[in-house]
Amino acid sequence: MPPLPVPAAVPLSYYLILSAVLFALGVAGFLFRRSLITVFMSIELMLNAVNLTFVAFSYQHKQVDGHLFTFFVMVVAAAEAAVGLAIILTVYKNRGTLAVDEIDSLKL
Amino acid sequence: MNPDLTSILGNFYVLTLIKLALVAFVLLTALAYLQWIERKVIAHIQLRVGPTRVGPHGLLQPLADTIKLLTKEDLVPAHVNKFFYVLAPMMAVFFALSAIAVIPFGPKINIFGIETYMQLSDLNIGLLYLLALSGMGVYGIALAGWSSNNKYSLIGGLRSSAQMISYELPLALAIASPLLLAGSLSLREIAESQAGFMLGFIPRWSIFQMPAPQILAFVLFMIAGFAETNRVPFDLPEAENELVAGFHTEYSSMKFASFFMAEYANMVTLCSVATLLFLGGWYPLVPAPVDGFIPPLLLWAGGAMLIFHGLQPARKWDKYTMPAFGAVFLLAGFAFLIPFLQPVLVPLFWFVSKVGILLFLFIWVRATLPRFRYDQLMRFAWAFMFPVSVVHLFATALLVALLK
Amino acid sequence: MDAILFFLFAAIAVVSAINVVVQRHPISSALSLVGVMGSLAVLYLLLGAEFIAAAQMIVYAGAIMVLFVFVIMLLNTGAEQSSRKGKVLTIVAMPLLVIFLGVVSYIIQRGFPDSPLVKFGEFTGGGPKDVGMALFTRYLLPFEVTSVLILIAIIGAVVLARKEME
Amino acid sequence: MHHLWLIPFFPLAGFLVNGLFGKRLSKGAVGMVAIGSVVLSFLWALKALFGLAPLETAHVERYFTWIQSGSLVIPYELAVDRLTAIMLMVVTGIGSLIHIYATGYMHEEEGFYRFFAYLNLFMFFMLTLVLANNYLLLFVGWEGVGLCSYLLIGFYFLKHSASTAGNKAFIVNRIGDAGYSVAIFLIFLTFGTLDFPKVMEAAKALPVEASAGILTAICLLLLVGATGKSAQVPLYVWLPDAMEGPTPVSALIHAATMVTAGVYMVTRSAALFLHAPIAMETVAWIGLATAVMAATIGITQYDIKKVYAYSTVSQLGYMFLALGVGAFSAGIWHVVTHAFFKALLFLGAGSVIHALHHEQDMRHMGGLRKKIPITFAVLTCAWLAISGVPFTSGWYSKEAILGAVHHHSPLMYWIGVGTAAVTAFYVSRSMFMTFWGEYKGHAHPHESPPVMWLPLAALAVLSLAGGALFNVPHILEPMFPQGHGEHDFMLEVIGSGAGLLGIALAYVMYVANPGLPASIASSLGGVYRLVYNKYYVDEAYDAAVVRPIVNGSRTGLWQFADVWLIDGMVNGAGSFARWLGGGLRRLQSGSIRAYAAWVVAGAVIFIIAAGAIAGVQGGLR
Repeated sequence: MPPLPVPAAVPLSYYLILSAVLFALGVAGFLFRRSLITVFMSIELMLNAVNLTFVAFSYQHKQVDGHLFTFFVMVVAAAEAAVGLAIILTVYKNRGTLAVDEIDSLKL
Repeated sequence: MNPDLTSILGNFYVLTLIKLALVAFVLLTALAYLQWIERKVIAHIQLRVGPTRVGPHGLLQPLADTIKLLTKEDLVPAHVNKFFYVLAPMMAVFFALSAIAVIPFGPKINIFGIETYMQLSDLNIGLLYLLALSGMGVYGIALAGWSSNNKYSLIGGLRSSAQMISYELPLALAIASPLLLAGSLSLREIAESQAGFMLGFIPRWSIFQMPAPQILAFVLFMIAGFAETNRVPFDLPEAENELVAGFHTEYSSMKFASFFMAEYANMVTLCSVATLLFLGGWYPLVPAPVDGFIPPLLLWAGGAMLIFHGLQPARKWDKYTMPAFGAVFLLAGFAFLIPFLQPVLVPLFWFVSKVGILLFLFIWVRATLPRFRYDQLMRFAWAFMFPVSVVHLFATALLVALLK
Repeated sequence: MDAILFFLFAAIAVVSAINVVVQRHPISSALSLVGVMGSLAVLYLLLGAEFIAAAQMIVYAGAIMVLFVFVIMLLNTGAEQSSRKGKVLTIVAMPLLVIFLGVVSYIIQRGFPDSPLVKFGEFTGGGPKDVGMALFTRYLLPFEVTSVLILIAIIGAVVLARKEME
Repeated sequence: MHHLWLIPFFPLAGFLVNGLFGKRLSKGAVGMVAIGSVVLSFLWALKALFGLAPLETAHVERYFTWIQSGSLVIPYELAVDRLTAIMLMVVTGIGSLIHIYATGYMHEEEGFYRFFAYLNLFMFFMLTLVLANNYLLLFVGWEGVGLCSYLLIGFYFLKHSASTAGNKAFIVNRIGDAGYSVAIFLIFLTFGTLDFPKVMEAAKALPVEASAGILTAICLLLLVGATGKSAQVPLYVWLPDAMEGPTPVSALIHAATMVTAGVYMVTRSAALFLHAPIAMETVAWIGLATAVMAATIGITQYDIKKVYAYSTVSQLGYMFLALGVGAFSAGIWHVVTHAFFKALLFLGAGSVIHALHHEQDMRHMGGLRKKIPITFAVLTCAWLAISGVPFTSGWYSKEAILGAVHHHSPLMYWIGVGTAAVTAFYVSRSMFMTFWGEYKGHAHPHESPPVMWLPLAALAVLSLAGGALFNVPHILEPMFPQGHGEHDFMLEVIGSGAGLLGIALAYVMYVANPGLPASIASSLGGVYRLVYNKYYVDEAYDAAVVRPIVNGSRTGLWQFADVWLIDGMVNGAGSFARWLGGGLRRLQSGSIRAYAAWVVAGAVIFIIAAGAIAGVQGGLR
């Protein structure tokens, strides 16, 4: 086979940087989006980014522990999704909107 | 054989591509003919004859249908969300066909000096892969329903996603019990764990295997499987009398066909998984010397019957077509006696016949059972299927832990 | 091969993630997020995390995101409208995020100057068996605690979502 | 095992029953429970003692480790030796009699069940005190009896004087307790243990301290505790006021048992005191001063219970005198006999008061000899005993003390003899004022019911014969050998003569010539007023201690420390928080995105800081 123009393998730090990029995008989504449900999805995106670092470190240390943390994050995310979506449904039922800047009665 | 050719064919990528082409061709053809078989079987159950016009006994009907669907005008309604409207059938068919990649059809074989498995890819986590794909399959239907921008479609899509999420739980739990017996997630290893016979004549299939026969799990799996594939009696998402055609109301031509392809591919996958998990995969029903003679005997019997019918033609063409098919059957029967084909064909025969019986069950149920009401469907999932499968899993785990 | 796969799926992940942020319609964001998760699952496979990859697809993409799509479809709120406040926030926060990214990348580069090359198949301790062994021995208590957490979440969701009893 | 724990357990159970359910029980049931628990305790103690006889060495029962902290290990241990045995008999025996008496005396009172619950609780703590095998468990009992004393003095808590008397007793006792607790610390520091046997063993190994040393310090501090509990100079002032409590309480707690706890404790620590002569001398002088002071005050009082209260103080002084001169067994003998006759005096006085419908002033009594003959008869026994008429119980113990004192110091002996005469005089005075002459009151006296006079009769027998029956020094011979056992006949004649002289003088002044006391009082003038007003001790304390504390608290603590400093700080904190919150609440916009933006900003700052540090370290590397 002819040699490829890209290296055969990438260092682990690339995975970490990818994770940072995804995390930053999650933060951006959280900050810039108005729809509560999208904000919630941005949180999931951040969680996914963190999971990637766990798995990457697990690879570096050749231990399975990182996978377990990821597993637990998934479980928590599932629980969070169940409750969070139920809350979103209730909020929408009571207020008729999902725009975060209109749901601001928790002040003063 | 030329050693160069062997080495080229033995290359992982080349070999996989060949297998892929073979499987894809067989599978797609099988899907098309499954439709024909379904129509024929239902027709006969309902005392009709089904398609007869295109080809002898309507045998070319699938081809005609395919041509019709491909050449029909591809209508896209104005009010749909175009991107997702196009994406949805693609997703459905993509995930349905991807599933076949991990299904093994037979044991390790040796053709022309090349050793390979009769399987596209043997994953350690084959079953999890299948579960993941079945979970992803929801998107196709849900998106189709939503992007059509039509209330019937939307309700169909919602119903289907709720139904599939609900029945995925008992499905996964029913899968888990035979896993405890096999101790692996690889479909090939699961099938191999069921080789052999108990007491010399009872096959060690999961549904018979001591210490925990999985008959109940098999029943649960099949019920959940009916719901997962949106088949009668769980075909609420496409209940004609309530929702027109459900999530694919707005689809036509090849996009419409894609959903059907996905449905039949899912059925095939499901029956294959059921076979592999519970019915011993490609392992025969009877012990060693007898198992090789059953397929040719059956084929010869079929061929003889066809020739017999050809001699007493009921219709005009029967006196030509029937003996022709009879001859094919007789020849196929002889193929099983060729030594170097035997190790390939005999397991394949057992696998295909088991899958075929299960597929027939699907069609049979469709022809005979009425449809559930939606609330009954959900209650059935959560109040019956789920607890029963949990209890069954516990019982199996207990038996395995105590007796194995 | 590993590098090609990494760059391919990293690109898909980043593009999908950007899509999550910029798409107006929640369902587009949700589908993009599924894309991110799918490509992450492939990256997990590259890192030898077979079980986590499957779980990522089953739990995240196959269950959680279906739930999101389900809720989005149920509410059918339509595309969101932008607001002036949101624009201000974008202008303020965007440079912050860029700085954040730059610094983090710098730290990662400085902190892992000789990080190992990722080769598929080099680490095989992430199969279902390994994860299961660790889960039911060393991590048994957290595992049981998460089951309690899920129970609580179920009850919470039921209480929140049920119809008001008159 | 003789299950010593049962002895204090029975009263505790009685307390729990009466305290928790007493309100719903009938008075008869409450009385039965109270008496029953104490009698059971008495019987069990008797059984244990018979089982343990002859009890040459201490019998210790260890139940569990109570406190364990570093090298401090304190077990829950109960122990019985001969000293404890005597105290046990006195406490449970007299306790039983007084409980029986109290059911009659308190029959008409409000809070009948409460009274007996407290009384049972007192029994529990007193028995714990007596049975304890270490200083800390003794302290538990010590504090517990103090608490019960407080509760019972203030039993009529609606009466202002009663509740203030309770407070006074409690506060004054605190001073003594402070001394006692410091003593415990010092003991632990010095010996590394608080168990009596180990401490005594270790103390015996130390040399006798000619000048003040650590043992002297410990003993003096123990003495401070004892002066509080046993009402010695200068902390005796609470006991006369404690007479606000019901009379059975005065008899049981403030005459027979609790106040002797100090004597018991000092005796228990005898080994320490014997190695600290300075402390011993101090004990003797304090006892003597108390005896004299209280006896002289007793002459002038008119309230019958006050007279006996000062008498108690005076007699306790006698006991301390005995301890101070090293006659521990004589002191304990006096504890026993005093318990008999003083309990009888109080109960008899209670009977009189009961008969006269709560009249306590002797000037409104008189001529009761015929009206309440049984009470008169039993009180006469007590009178003879306390006056030291030969062969009564008081005579034995008093002669034993005076003999030992004479051996120690003739000066102390003569003061003691004088005090004995004064004692006989004022008791006789109270008897003559009450039972002789004309009845000056308005009520219609009536004899007490048998449930009251039967215990009195029992005590009367003990008062007369108790000294001869229970030869305490002989019983305690193994613990406190009597170095100078010879009876000096001359001393006995002088002692007995002093008592008879006092009685005769009283007869002359209050029966034969009733006008004489007033003229003597007026001729003495200032001195009489001084004594009548109890040497103005309460007033002096008030001016020297109470007032400065009250004023200091008012101005210093209340107006400065509390109002200005603490309130200022609290209010300042409050208004500062309000000011800060007023500013910060602008951040609380309710917008989730704003919050998130703050979090992100914080994270970015943090990351930049981390990056800077990493950069610096990387640069250094």
